[in-house]
Amino acid sequence: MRRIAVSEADFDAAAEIAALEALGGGAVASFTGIVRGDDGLETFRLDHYPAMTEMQVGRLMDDALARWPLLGVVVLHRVGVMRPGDRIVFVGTASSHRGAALESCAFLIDWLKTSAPFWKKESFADGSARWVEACAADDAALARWT
Amino acid sequence: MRRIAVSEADFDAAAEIAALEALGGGAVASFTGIVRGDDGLETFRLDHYPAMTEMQVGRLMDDALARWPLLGVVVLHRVGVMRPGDRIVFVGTASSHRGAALESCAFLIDWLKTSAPFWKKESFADGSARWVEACAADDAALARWT
Amino acid sequence: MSTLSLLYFAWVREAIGLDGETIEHPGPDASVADVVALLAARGGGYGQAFAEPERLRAALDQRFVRLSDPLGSGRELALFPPVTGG
Amino acid sequence: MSTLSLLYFAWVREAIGLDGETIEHPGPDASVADVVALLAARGGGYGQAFAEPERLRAALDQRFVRLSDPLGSGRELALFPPVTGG
Repeated sequence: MRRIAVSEADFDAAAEIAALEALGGGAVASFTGIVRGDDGLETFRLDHYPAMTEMQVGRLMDDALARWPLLGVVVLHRVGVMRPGDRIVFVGTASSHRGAALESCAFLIDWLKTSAPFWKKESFADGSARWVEACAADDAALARWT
Repeated sequence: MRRIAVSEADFDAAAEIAALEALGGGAVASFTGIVRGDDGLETFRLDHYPAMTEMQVGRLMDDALARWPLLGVVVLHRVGVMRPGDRIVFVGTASSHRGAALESCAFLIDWLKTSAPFWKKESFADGSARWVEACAADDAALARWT
Repeated sequence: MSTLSLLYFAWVREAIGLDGETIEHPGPDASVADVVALLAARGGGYGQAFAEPERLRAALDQRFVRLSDPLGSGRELALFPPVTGG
Repeated sequence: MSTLSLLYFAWVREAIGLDGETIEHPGPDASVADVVALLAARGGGYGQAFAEPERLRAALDQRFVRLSDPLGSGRELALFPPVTGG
């Protein structure tokens, strides 16, 4: 099971986890990212490079499948306009080994959160808006995997 | 949010994840363990030391809360008789930091899978039954956290 | 006279045929291994369960201890095989 | 005559007011930075978007590249700020 979706639509994390559980591996890890409402954030827009995202996530999944004994891997990402409390990203993995499930899940989300071709624009209650700057802490998280 | 349950009853992982998502942290990690049907396993009994499990898991959650900035942590564990495909354990964590959510989830499941006072007895289709022996690989997983 | 609660798990429980029992407390300086030896001396299922102390693990008042540790003021001693986790 | 598709994202897109456009291919030996300089020279929104090349990142045929890398046989060049992830 290998599934990628990048879409403006919300997703059902519970259904994805149930599908991963049904693969018989014994270990399912997941990560869900939700839009935070820090500093009076009202809406949030994710600009992205669709063809590159799907190609790069596909290649990353191949890396994960080569590196860990996985039975299933799912990456879902929303784009477009979101609000605090909305789910934005889901990564789920299934394996016979809990370490493989947990590590591959962390690997995929670290890449998505740091290197996926996404750009965030935040709009606040006071009417201001700004493009989010890249974060050095994220590069450190990614360095773990190389 | 801090929740421990050790019970013979099944649990609803989706409801637990939804509750963790609602905490506003932005990052929710989870791990679900399912009974595998390897080698013709028919049923599986988990013997346990109830008072010790709850006390130790509680202490472990305190460790996790001291070590990572967590908004919520949930540990659910089934005991008694289970069959292949049944959920056996759930760990879920919520944080404002994805690394904290992922690492604390791995920390809790590693402890549960290696050091919780549980003993497994497997019964096979051919009528045989055996107590599972402790596994050295698990000790290596736990050594990461010390 | 103070007492010590004993709890048995997994194949230790099966060999003895009891979940647990209460015995006279052997004193704070007695070790877990001393209790194991005392139980092994009863023979039968006890002899079988406690014949090889190196196959046993213990918890005193719900914390893992070594077999060489003294009972101290402990009131609940659990004896079991190495845990296999959840 | 071969062409090069350009794609713009985030504030680069906003400054220029276009999602992308097609230009004449400047040749395989031209670097990404050469294209940036060529676009900056147009002035206006382009001048603003491309004034500080160190604030820009690029992908050639959907793979991240450095600004000093040559275009080679690349057909799609995306120019954007450092990615902020999902």
